[in-house]
Order: sequence, then C-alpha cells, then structure tokens
Amino acid sequence: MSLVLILLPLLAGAVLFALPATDRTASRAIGCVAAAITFLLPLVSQGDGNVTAHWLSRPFTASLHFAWSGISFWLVLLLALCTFCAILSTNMNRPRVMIALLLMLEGSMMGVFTARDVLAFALFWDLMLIPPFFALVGWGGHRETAWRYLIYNFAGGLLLLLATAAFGVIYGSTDVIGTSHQLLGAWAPWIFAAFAFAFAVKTPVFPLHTWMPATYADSPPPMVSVVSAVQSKAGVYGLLVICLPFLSAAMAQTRWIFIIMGLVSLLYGAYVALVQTDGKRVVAYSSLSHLGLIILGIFSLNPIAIAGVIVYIVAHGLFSAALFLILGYVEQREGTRSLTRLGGLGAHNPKLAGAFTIAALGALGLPGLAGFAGELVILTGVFKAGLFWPALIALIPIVLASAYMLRLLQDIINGPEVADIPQRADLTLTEALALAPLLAALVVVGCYPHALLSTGFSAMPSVAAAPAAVVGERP
Amino acid sequence: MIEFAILAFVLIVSAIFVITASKPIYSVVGLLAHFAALAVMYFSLAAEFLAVIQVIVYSGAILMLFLFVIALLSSGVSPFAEGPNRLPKIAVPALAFVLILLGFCVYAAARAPVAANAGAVSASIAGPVGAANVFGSVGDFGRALFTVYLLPFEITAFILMVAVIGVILLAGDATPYVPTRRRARLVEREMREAVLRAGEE
Amino acid sequence: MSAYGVSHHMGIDGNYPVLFVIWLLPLAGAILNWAFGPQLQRMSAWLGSAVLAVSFIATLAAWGIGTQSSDGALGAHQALFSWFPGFNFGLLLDPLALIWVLIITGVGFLIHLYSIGYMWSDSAIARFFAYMNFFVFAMLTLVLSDNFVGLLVGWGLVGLASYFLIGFWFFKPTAVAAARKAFVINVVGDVGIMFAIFIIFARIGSISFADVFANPHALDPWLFWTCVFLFIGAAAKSAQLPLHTWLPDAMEGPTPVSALIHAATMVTAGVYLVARCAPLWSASHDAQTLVGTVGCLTALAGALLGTAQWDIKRILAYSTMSQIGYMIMGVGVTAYSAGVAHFFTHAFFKACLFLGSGIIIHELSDEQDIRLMGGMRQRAPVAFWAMLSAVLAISGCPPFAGYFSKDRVIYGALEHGYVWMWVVGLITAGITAYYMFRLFFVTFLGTYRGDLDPASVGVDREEHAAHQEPHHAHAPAWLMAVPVGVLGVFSLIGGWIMVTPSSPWAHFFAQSFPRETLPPPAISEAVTTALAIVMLLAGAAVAYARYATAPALADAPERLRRETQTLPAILVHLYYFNELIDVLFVRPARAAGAFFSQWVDPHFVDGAVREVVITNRFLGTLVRSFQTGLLRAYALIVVFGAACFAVYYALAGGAR
Amino acid sequence: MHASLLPAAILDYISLSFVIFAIGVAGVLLRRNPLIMLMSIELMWNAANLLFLAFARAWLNNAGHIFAFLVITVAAAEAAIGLAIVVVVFRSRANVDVDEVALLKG
Amino acid sequence: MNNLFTAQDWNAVAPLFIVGCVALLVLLADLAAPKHANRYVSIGIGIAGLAAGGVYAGMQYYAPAYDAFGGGFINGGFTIVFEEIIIVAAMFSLAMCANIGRADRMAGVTALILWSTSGAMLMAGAANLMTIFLGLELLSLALYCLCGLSDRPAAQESALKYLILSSTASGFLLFGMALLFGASGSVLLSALAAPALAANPLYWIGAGLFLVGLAFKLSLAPFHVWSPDVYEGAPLPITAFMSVVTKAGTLAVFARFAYGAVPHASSSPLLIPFFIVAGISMIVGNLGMLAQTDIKRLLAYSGIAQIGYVVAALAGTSALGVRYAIYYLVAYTFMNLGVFAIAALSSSDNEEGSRIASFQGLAHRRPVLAAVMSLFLLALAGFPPTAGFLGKILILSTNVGTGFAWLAGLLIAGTAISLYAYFKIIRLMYEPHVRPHETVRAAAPLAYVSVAVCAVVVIVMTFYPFTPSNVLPLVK
Repeated sequence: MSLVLILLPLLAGAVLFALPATDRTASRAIGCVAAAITFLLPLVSQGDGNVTAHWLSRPFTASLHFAWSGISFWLVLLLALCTFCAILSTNMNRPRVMIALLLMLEGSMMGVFTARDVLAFALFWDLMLIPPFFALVGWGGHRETAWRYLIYNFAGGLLLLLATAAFGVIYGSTDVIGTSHQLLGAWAPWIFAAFAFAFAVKTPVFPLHTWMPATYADSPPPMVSVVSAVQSKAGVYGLLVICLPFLSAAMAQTRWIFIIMGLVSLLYGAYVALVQTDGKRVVAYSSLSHLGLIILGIFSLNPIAIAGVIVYIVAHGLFSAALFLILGYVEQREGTRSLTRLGGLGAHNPKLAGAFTIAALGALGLPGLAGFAGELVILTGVFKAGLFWPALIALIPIVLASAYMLRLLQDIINGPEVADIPQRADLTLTEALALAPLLAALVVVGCYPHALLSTGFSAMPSVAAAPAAVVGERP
Repeated sequence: MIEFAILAFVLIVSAIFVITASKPIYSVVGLLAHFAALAVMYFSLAAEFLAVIQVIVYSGAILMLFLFVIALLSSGVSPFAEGPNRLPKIAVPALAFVLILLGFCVYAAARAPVAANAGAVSASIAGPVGAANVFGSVGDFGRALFTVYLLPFEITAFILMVAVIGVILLAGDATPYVPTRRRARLVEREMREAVLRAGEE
Repeated sequence: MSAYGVSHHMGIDGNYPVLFVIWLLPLAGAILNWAFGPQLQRMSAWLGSAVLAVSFIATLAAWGIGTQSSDGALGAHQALFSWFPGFNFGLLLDPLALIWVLIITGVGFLIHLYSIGYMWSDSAIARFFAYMNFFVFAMLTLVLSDNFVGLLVGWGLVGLASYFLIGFWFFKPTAVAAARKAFVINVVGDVGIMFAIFIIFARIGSISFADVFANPHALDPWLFWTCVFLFIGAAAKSAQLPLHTWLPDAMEGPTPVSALIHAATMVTAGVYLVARCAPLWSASHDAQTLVGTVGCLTALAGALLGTAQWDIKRILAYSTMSQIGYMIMGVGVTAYSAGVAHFFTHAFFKACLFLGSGIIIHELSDEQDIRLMGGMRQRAPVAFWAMLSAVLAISGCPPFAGYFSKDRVIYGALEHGYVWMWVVGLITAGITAYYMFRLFFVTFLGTYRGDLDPASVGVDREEHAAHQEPHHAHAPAWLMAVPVGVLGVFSLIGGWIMVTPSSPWAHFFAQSFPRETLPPPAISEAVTTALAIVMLLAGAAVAYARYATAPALADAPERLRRETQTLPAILVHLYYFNELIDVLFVRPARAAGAFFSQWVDPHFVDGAVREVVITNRFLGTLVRSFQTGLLRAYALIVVFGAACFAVYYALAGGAR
Repeated sequence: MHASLLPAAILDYISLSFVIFAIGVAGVLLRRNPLIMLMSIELMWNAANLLFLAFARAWLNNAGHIFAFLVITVAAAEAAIGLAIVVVVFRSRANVDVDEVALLKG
Repeated sequence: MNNLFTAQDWNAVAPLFIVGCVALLVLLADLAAPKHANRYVSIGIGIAGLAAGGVYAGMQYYAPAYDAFGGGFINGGFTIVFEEIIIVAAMFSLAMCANIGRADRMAGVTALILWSTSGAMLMAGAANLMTIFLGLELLSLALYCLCGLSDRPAAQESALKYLILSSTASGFLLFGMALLFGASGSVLLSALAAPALAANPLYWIGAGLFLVGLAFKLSLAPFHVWSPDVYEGAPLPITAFMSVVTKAGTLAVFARFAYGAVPHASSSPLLIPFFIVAGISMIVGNLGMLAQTDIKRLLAYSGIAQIGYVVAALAGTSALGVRYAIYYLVAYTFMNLGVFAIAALSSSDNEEGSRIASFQGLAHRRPVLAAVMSLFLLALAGFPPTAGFLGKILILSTNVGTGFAWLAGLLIAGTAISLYAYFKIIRLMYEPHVRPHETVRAAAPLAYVSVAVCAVVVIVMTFYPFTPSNVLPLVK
C-alpha cells in the first residue's frame, strides 16, 4: 500500500516527459492528481499500509519495509499537501520539468518517511538530494549553490551510510524503525555521532547551515517550499525514529553539545534574519532559528517536548511552505524580492496581503496558530526537563521573530505604494487555492493539535527505557 | 667457488656496461657477454638444457632482434639523439633514495637465514651429466615439461601467437617510410594541437 | 474552599450555551465582515454593532450563571477540550470575568455605534469592523478562559487586533511603525507569561486556574518569580513602566480604536491578570510591593507626561497610562476590588473623553493639536458637556464615578501599609486634575485658533503633519452624539454602586477575592478623601489660572507658544525612554545581525567550508602534478613504491 | 663433479641476482633510449631466472627450470612486441627519446 | 603418461581454451569473409566464442571445487565467477568495437582481445606461480599491442609507456616469485601457507615484490601512474576492456594469494601494506578525477579509486569480504562499461567521444541516453538506487566487522571527493545551453543493447543483491 506513495509520484513524474516540453495545464493536472492521491490514501485506507520484502540477510538483515505508522503518518500528509500546493502554484518557464522534479522529490521523500528499515531510509535519503540539485541547475541563479547543496548534503549522506552499516553490523538488523532498543557499548557514541552529523547537516543546525540560505534563495519557489517545509524535517525525523529509540543513552551523554547548538541556531538565525533584505533569506534564516528550537526540544529528551516537536514540525512545514510560495508570487509579479524595493502591495492585493499576514503570523508564533502550540509545548517540556536557562534563552528569539517577520510583512505589503515596481494584479484563483489548504491547516493544528501530540507521546518508548538522568524530570 | 666469483664479476661488469654504454649497439654487446656468462652459470647449476636455451634463444634470437631494430632505426635522422633531460629536480634525490633502499634489500637478503639448506647434495643426482632422469638433464626437464607442467607449456602457444599477430598488426601494414626532420616537426605540431584542443575545456 | 477564599473548582461545571454566544458571536461577525466586506460595505458597520449588541444582551442574561455559587464554587465553568493531561481548556464566567465582559460588550457596543459615524466614509469600513469584532472576540477569549494558556492565547490575539487597528491606515509609515512597535513590545509581555506558564506547569502539572490557585505555595520557591513573569506580561499590555512607550504611538489608530482598545478594555488586561491571580499575589508579599511600586510610579510618570503634551489624543493616552497605574497599584497591593472598581469607572469616562475628542477631531477635519483648537464649546456642545462630566470624573470630583474608585485605590494603598504610595497617589491626583482641566480649557474655551498660522502657537509643522488622519465626509450626527452622551452620563453615575464598604459592589466581589482583615491605618478614609479633594481643587485652580482667566484667554496664542518653548526637555522627550530602548535593545540586535550575516557567516562558518574545497582542489592538482607524462618519472615512482614495500617486508620478515 | 654441484652458498646467488636486478632497475630509471630500457628489463628478468635456477638446484626441484624456460619464452615474445612498438613510435617521430614522448600527462 | 590428466582437468581449462582457439577461428574467418562485412564477422564470432566459453564455465558452477593439472589451475565457484565477469567485459568491449577502429584490423584486434581474455581467465583460476605469471603475461602482451593499434600518436605513446612500465613491474613480480619459490621450494600457492614460512625473510621479501607486481596491475596508488596515460591513449574499447579485465584477473590472483597463501592471513601484517595502498588509491584516484577533461582519463582515476574499494572489501580476509568484493566488482564492471558504451555511442571520428565537453547538452540531443549516463555516474558516485550504493554499504559493513574502520573512513572521504567530478558531467549534460550538434556516427544496435543491459543490471542488483556463496578462493 505504502509503495503507492513512493511509486505513484515517481511514475507520474516519468510520464510527464511524454508531454510537450512547454505544456503546463496537463502536467499540472497530472501532478495534482498524483499528489492528491498520495494525500488521501493514508487518510482513507485502513491500517498503516505495511509492505515488506526481504532484501539482505548478510552482513545484516535488511528488508524493503515501508509503512506510515506513527510520526511518518503526519510527515507523509505534510509532504503530500506541500507537494500538492507547490505543483498547483508552479507557474514558470519549463513548468513540465519542474513539476516532474517535484513529483520525483515527493516520491523519494515518501520513501524516507515511510521506510521502516534504516538501509531503505538511507537509500531514499540520498535519492532525495537529486531533484533539488537539478532545480538549482535549471533555474538557480548561481552555479556553486547547486554544488554546495549537493556536496554538503551528500557528505552527510555518506556518514549516514557509514552509520547505517555500523548499526547493522552491531545490531544485526536494520529493519528496526518503529521498534526500540538501547544500543550500548563502545560503538554506540560513534554511530550516533555519524547519524547526528547527517541529520544536523540536513536540518540544518548552526555551524553546518551555510548551504541553506543560498539554496533557499536560489531555488525556484515551488521547489524551495517543499525542501524547506519537508526535506529539512528528514533530519529531525531521523533523530526521532533512529537516534531516540536506539541511541538515547549516547544522546544523553552529548545532549549539551546539541542543546547549545540548538540555542545558537535559534539566536543566530533570528539575529541574521533581522537584517536580511532578501525576503527569501529572511525566511531561510528564520527556518534555521525555528529548527534550532526543534533540536533543543528533542535533546531535552522530555516526552512533552518531543510531543511539541511533532506539532512544530508540521507547523513549520505549513508556514514556511506558504511563505515561500507567497514570496514566489511576489517575485513573479514585481520582479524583485528586495524588502528595500518592495512596499505597499496590500492596497491593491488584499488577498495576497491576507494570506501573507496569516502565514507570517503563524511563523512568529501567534497564539492560536500552529507555531504557537508547538513552541509552547516544546518549551514547557524543556523547562520541565530541568533546562532552566535554555528555556529562558529560547524566549528571546520569539520576540525577535515577531520583529523580523513583521518587518518582512510590512515592508512588502504596508507603507505607501512604491512607484517603480509593476504592482500587478491580486492572487489568481489557482494561487489562492494553492495557499488555502496550508493556511487552513495552520489554524486547525493551532487549535486542535491533540492527534499530533498523542503521536508525539507514543513516539517516545525509548525515553521511558533510558536512564532517569536522561529524562531529567525536575525533582 | 672461484669460478662463481669470476662469473659473478663478469655478470655484474657486463650488466653495468649494458646500462652505461654510450651507443645501443655497445649495450647489445654487453648483454651478449652477460648472457654468455649466465649460460655458464646455469651450467654450473646443473641446468644444461637451460644453459643451451639461454644461448640459443637469448643470444641467438632476442639479441638479433635488437640488432635488427637498431639497424632499422639508424636509417632515420639521428634516431638516438637525446633532447634535454625533462625529469624534475626532485627525481635526483628520489633516485638516490631508491637505490639506497634497493641496496638495503640486497643486504637484507644476503643476511637472510635460508630454510633451504645450501649445498644439499643428494645421491640422486650422482651419475654422468646429460644422462636422462638425472636432475637438470634434458630428459628430466622434458618429462616434467610434458607431464606436470603441461598446462603452462600449452599457454606459451597462445603467448607466441599473440606476439606474432601483435607484431604483424603493429608494424606489418606500414607503407615504406622515410622520416625527415620536416615531417617529424609536422607530426609534432599536429599532436600538440590535438592535445591543446583536448586540454582547453 | 482553600485558605484563600477561592474555591478549588472555580465555577460550577456544566454546559452553558450562552457563553458560546457571548464568546463566538463577535468572531462570526469578524469573519463575515472580513469575507464579504466588499459586498457589505456600510452594512458591515451595522452588522458588527448588532453582533456586539446581542453579545451584550447575552452577557446580561448570563449574569445569573456568572454570579451563582454553590459550596464555594463560584460562577460558571464550561469545559472545552484537552491537549494532553494538564493542558485542559475551558471557559469560566465568574464575577471578575463578568465585569470585564460587561464592559467589553457594553462599552464596546457604544464605541461600535460611534464608529459607524466616525468611519462612515472610509472605503475600508468593512475591514475596520472586522478588526473591531475580532478584537472583541480576542478580549473575550482572554477574560473567559479558565486557564493560563487560553488567557495567553487571548493575550496574543488582542495584541494582534491592536496591531491591525493601529496600522489600520497602513499607507501611513508612522502608523505602520507604531503598529510594529506595539506588537513587538506586547510579545515581550506574552513571552513573560509563557515563562510563568513553564514554571506553573513544571511545578503544578496543570495550567488551569483552579489547580494553580488551590495551593499557590506549591510554586515555592518560584512563587515570586511566577508573579514577576506574569507581571511582565501585564506591564507590557497595560503600558506600565518601562514597557509603556508603545501606547502613545498607538494613537495612530482611528480614535474609536483608541477609545475601545487603548483606553477602555485591552490595556486593562494587566489589571485583570493581577486580579485574576489574586491568590498568587496575596501569597507573595514581594510581588505586591513590586507591582504596587511599578503601578504607583507609572501613575505619576504618566500624569507628568500628560502635562507636557499638545496632541489631544496623546494627552489622553498618558492619562490612560497614569490611570492604569492607579489600577495596577490597587490590585498590586491586593486592594483588588478597588483596582477593579477603578477599571470599571475608567472605562466610562476615558471612553467618553476619547469619543468626545473624536467628535472634535472630526469637527476640525482631523486637527489633533489643542493649540490649534479653542472655542470648541460652541462648535461641539455635546462633546463639551460629556467631556466636562468625564474630566470631573477622572480628576476624582465627587460625586462623579472616578471619585469613588480612585479614593478606594489610594486608601487601599494606605490600608495595606504603603504610605508613600498613598502620598504619591494624592499628588498624582492633583496633577491629573491639572492636565485634564488644561486640556479642557484650552480646547473648549477662548476663540478658535485653527485659522492662525500654526507657528504662531508654537506648532512644529513636519512633526505635526504626521498626525493627520485622512479626511472623511460627515455622517448622521446622532450616531456619534448618542454614545458620547451615554458615556458622559455613566461617568457621572457609574460609581454610585460602590459608595459604601457594604455597597453592592463590595458584596459583588465578596467571594471573588481573598478576604483579609487589616488593622485600621493611622489616617482615616475621611482624611484621605479630604486631601484628595484639596489636591483636585489645587490642580484645577492652577489650570484655571493659566488657561481660563480672561487675560489668559485673551493672548492665548502667545502664552501657548511660550509654554511650548519652555516645557522641560525631559518631559518633551518622554524621559528619553524611546532613545534608551533604541540604544539598549534595537541597535545591539541590528548590530549583532549585521555582524553575523556579514562577517561570521561568510568568513568564519562558510570560510571553513571553503577551506575544505580549496584544499581538495590543491590536492587534486598535486596528484595530477605527478603525471608529468615522462616515462622515467613514472618508472621512478613505481620503483620508489616497490622499494618501500621491499624494505617494509625485509624488516617485517625479520631480516636485520 | 662430486666436489660440489652447488659451487657457492645459496646466499651468494641471492645476492648476485639482487645486484643484477638492481642494475637492471637502475638502467630503466637512468636511460632514455627505449631499446636500452628493454635491455635493462631483460637484465631484471634474467636475474630472476638465475634465482630460479639456483633455488631449483638448492631444492633439487626442476620446477625452477620449467619456470626459467617459460620466462625465456615470454621474454622473447615481449621483446618482439616491445621492439615493434618502438619502431611504430619511431615512425611517427624522428627519434625515440622517451623524454620526448610525453603527449599524455595530467 | 596419457592418463596423467583426466577429462576433469581439461574441463577446468576448457573455457579459456575455447576462447583462445576461437581467436584463431576469427583470423581464419577473416580471410574468407567479404571485405565490407569482416568487421561484423569478427565481432560476431568473437562474441559467440566468448558466450560459448561463458556457458561452458557456467555449467560447472555448482560442481565442487577441485584443482586441475597438479594444482596449476583450480576450478570452482570463485574461478568461474571471475571468468564470467571477464567474459562479459570482453563481450562489451567487442560490442564497442562495432563503430571504433579500422575495419581491416578488426580480426586481429578481436583475436588479441580473445587471447587477452583467456589470459585473464587463466589468472582467475591460477593456483601456482607459473600459471599466474603466464596468465598475466598473456593478458599484458596482448594489451600492449591493442593499445598501440591506432594511428593516433597518443595511442602509440600509451603502448610504449604501458610496455616499459608493465614489464618492469613484471620483473618485480617475477623476482618475488623466484624468492617465494626459493622460500617454499614449490611453485604451488598452497605450499606458501605453511606456518614455518611466517618466519622466513625470503618469503616476506618475495611476497612483498609479488604484491608490488599485483598492485601495479591493479593500478593502486602509487603504482597507478601508468593507468591515466594508458587509458587516455588507448582506443576506447580497449580502455574499457583494460579497465575491467586486467583488474578482475589480478584481483582473483590477489584474493587467492591473500586467502590461501598467507600463513594465518587474517591476523598477519603481511597484507597490511596492500590495504594501505588501497586506501591511498581511494583518495588519490578521486582527487585525480577533479579537473579532468577527457572521460577516459577520468575513468582511469575513477577506476583507481573503485578498485581501491574492492580491495578494501578483502581487508581482514573474511569469508563475507570476498563475496562483497565480487559484488562490487560486478557492479563496477557494469557501471563502468555503461559509461564507456555511452562514450562509444556519442563518439565521432575526430575525437572518440572521449572529451567530456562533447557531453554538453546531451540531455537535449538524446534525453534517454543522458538519463542512463546519469544513472551510471550516480552509481559510480555511490548514489542510490544503484548497485554502487549497496556495494559501498556492504564494503563498509565488512570493514566495520573486521575492524578496518580506517578503511571505511577513507572510503567515505574518497566518495565525498569524487562526487564533484561525476556530477560535473551530469550538470554538463543537463545544462540549458546546447553546443552545436556533434557529427555522431550511426551507432550499431549492439551498442544500445549493451547500454540497456548495463542499466538494468545496475539497478536490479541493488534490490536483488548478488553475493554468491561458494566463492571462497581455495588453493587446495
């Protein structure tokens, strides 16, 4: 069942190449249908679409095992939704190829999120680097951006490979995602280190982030919306489903390193976003900041924080996807993303302004929207885990977030109208439709994160198993 | 013992002469001497057949080939003219180092205690030299070659075929050719251009 | 029943549909106005007001359930949903909430009505009413919530509404800037409450008021800090020092907004929070001192700034700040009912003042500088009488509403042993009387100065031009007159329900707040009242002498100009708070951002990456530099390797 | 004949062949004329042959003889091909200095 | 005397004799065949002969291992797997000849390729020093000629370099063999495993020089210097042939030596230097690729690194290691030959499609071809879903298991370096800007077939990992 999620988009992407190169409507239709199916399938079908096939028996047991249980379920939905919206809003030269790339990206990432086997996970992990690379080659402004994205992430992927091999040899099987067992011994810290590097690069976390702003700024909007919304979550997902259940002892030993890295990312991203003049870079650095919060939450090793992380993963996915799409619309209309050049769009584009406002508010953690629920629960958990100062420091970026997000919002849609930009028409119906589901989900998740939270609590078998020091409840 | 010393001396001197001779033709002469001395030494090692082969094949065939080629090339324009030495400077110390290492190996090997007990003289080889089934004799050699070592022997057939066909293909179908400086320069330029074209991307 | 007179389970559990009516109707109105604004046009104004009317009536209907009580449980409690154990959400209508809801819907309704006229010709009238309704919804969320997180949600949403309404005319750069400032400073407050929530949840494991208030000392040793972080939120929202700077700028919004949000309701959320957390404050004496002090100082500082302003709305803004200082002082020193009482009366007279000034501003087609007014009595009689009533009320003249509540607060401070607060409170009362009458006289008496050259009265044009509201055609006069009149009347009678300690008011809150029996202070309440009236008369007299005597009126322009030039700089520059914040927070943040993005990112972090790449390139060239193409070089390399091998094996093989 | 069929200690043969081998290597490294390089290679191979025969004698195992025989055969073929290649190279350039034969590099 | 060797003995070597004799058949057929068709006649017969040999060998796959000709040649799973790899590679190379090289020489070229193949097949089974040496020389001698068989000066130069350097290396190999013979008193590999030898310096020095010879043939750094030049100079099909067959044959010999001829091998420091040079060549090879402009040269460096990975799998001489080495070797064979086949397809007269620049904009001229090319490059870079990916996993796990983690680390580092070089070609193919259309010769369908086969295998192997179980390189 879950193979459909992987194969359908890939096949659809391949089919598109049969169409004429300039075609837009047909490819859009095909793409949207494929994405929609991948979205509805997990919702309507009973069970978790478990599929498994034997793969390796030596040097360790591995099987092509896929299912969408637990956290995967939400990421699958998020991915399908973002892809749907991205495809719907694809409106550039050579649209057919872009849509095909989006579909391939979806397929490969479906593999990452549904894989129950670390080896399969690693397989799709590398695979999902390729579509964005081609998007950067085809549409990106600078050549080295593509290289930076690819090489940086592939370096991570290689260490993931090494870690996977070591994990398999030590544990005897890689068909483990969804189960839990403390891996101890001299190897564990090294395996964890390798995993952590791969995940940290992908997320990204502070010292390893430099591929990210350039990539986000250069990629075409539909691609970057999916990459930032979902692909950047692959690292976090890995931490949750591989490191937490198997290596939380090692995590506990090194937690302070990551807590500090998370805090630095939080502050660093926020401060840098404060002074960027390229709209996309503002959002890019804000993502760095937000994902820092997620890292902080995970390494607090507290069930509540982890539950919040799940909410925040989805929330960030929704609003960053929406923001990038909107910035794409703006750039397409006005031919620039520079906050210094834009202004006063609100007067003529009320729909754009409205959507933009909701997305930005979601990003700055307005109470009642998804972002807030995530932040609040994460930090509640972090504090409960006894991390007083991290919780306190993590509040500063929230204030900064309101500052830079409002700056982004107001510099573009408020203020007097700017004479020397085209001031083109308001959102078309398609564009509005592409945003609507994201924003609606933002509100719904903001009020009713119950399901996500409960997933989060159930995603934590290992913490219960881990030493008490790990869980660090306040005495 | 003494004859070994003499032979060794001849071998080494002739070898050195081979690699130091100013003209290839002298080297060939040096090599001839070397092979002759080797043949004698083989004989002293109770390998009469090999001694004979050494003389016939090496001195008789291979060296003739060398001579022939030298003669052929000498029809050209200064075939053995040597341009400037292009080896980078680093080569000199490296070369010295390599030779020292090799010297060490010689020393190491010479000091090596050998499991094989030297000069093990068993009665089995007593008897008139040249008689069959005596170690090293033609009969002994032939029996081994056509029984135990049949497979290697068969393979040599292929090897010789390769040599024949290969040489025919390489040098066989060439139109008669008179190298001149002008033509050489043409070829040179054409080749350099080819390289540059490939190199510019 | 805990030791604090607050029941364990606040409110009687049950299903109360009326709560949903009160709560969600404004939201419905907001959504309708937002979605169908273009179609509705002016209809949206009526729709928005009607929604409020219904909501108000529903509130009156809910009076019974709001005040009901059985075995200590007080009011009505409606459970909603739960995120996870300890994170339970619900609605709570008890007397405290009821008062706020009444003001929000009642006064809110009047202001909506007024806005119809005020915004009559604004093309974005539908958006305006959508925002207004949304604000009411948010404010109701705040006061109806039965837990801290729900309160925080409302807290954030009212901030958002205020952001929208301050920046309503988003083509005005000043409005945009003011909106952003207001929002960011309010987020500081939100963050404070968030942290308080962390502490509360970590210590108590629940966020609902009932569980927290059941035993505040479970928070020890964090009780004081919980209060501090909660109060950070309160201070930001209620414009207490040092987080007050956004309030005057907020006057960029349309005048009805100032009346509703920045006078009557939202800015008093801080008061609500402290009153709501009465058990916590009663349990922490340090918190009382802190909050009382801050409130008291804010009252004084606001009043002083009020004396040095010329923009009519800014004067009112500072007076709001000062009055809220009183309230905070009141609730801070645990004179809860007094503080809440002052909120109650203040809602009437301050709304009345704003709306009255709105009429004038309207009349003078958006002139806000009182130096360019004068002689308004003839041109706006309704405003004159209503504002007279309100001015008397705010300066605490019996029997006007303000008199009763303000006395309660000042005397409350004394009762709880804060003599110096009592003193400052009295002084502030005098100052208040002075600047309010100054406003009143300069605006209404004398002759109209609007046609003079602005410079002649000391008006600086550029800075002045910024405060222009867009011109709009006039609406039916009664639309704006009626609400002002009503509010004027309430400014008079609003306080009569709290005349004696055994008044309905006191009785109303009998169960809501911790009961304490205090020793009677040295100075009696009568003395306090007398002194207050003396201060009032003094302040009024000075104002009269400076602005209302015949000679003063005669050369008003000259005097105003001179006063403008001689105002003390520290007041003109608002104690340099803006500059201070700029230097302490804004600039450093910008600098850090610039430093990170222009130096650290490209050179330090990315530099490392680039080094790796460069090294690789270099090594690549190195490797290829061995490929000299020279046969002998290759042979040398091979033999070199071979020799190394040979030596290794010679040594490893034991040949020494 | 009885005196000693192995006129010297095996170690002397080892040393001798090592020396000849080293001389051959030196020839390959030092000379720039492919013909002489080929001759040096022949020297190396013959050193090996000498060793084979010495050990064959020492072990009284005629495998060494066979091996030497095969080496000689291969050497013949190799020399033939080598010389042919030298001729071909010489055809395209007027001389055969290996230092001049450096089109391919990098 | 005549019943000295049984039919079993002949069965063992029959495949390579078939291949060798078909070479003669090709030469004869060339005399008969009409001039215009002789190219295809030779290739056809050649491929048929190879197929015959392959089938014959394959039929014996499941038979238990035994040694033929008194230990001269060991038949068994290991031998046959390598023979098959070699035969397949030879087939692909012949297929590439379909549109490269002079037609009138084709018969000779085919014959030489076949003999060279049989030499490699001999190495696959060789279990005594003589057969090893002869196999190696048969392989090499034919290759010297093949390299020189072109009118391009570069080709002749490459032949000269290859000849001189390779003969020198053979000298080392031979000298090493002589010492091994001296130490053990036997030419059989099996005799070399005698524990007593572990203390014999002659044995050690001999093994050392022997390994030098093998390292040279495998072109492990620093013995790799010849391969870039030779690969670039040689005609494309020959380069393809060399890149697989030489390495496969030599690897078989090394595996046999490492597993069978080293006293208590897994713990002995005797093989360590070999694995060290394997590690070095992972790095050196990948670094060398970085700034290449000629695909053959690039693949030479790539091959240096890739064979480094394969050898790394043998580190610790674990039973699984050899299986994964074979897996990766097969993977390497197909992805590498795939690239060569496409290069051959897009080749034109003036440049044999070997200039990387000639791939620019290929995606617009021939999208499918470009896609497949990308697949092969991805595989070489170790990207999923290709055999290159799984192969790396297997090797890494072996190294972790046998405690050679440092090799795993080098493998990771090397792969990271290589990425840029491979993706540069991909980027070039998909670059929007298209350069003027090349004069691409109408390619034979044969070439397309081989590309397709490679592509399919490279993907299928990922999900059906082929790791034969009876491939322990026995010596007795």
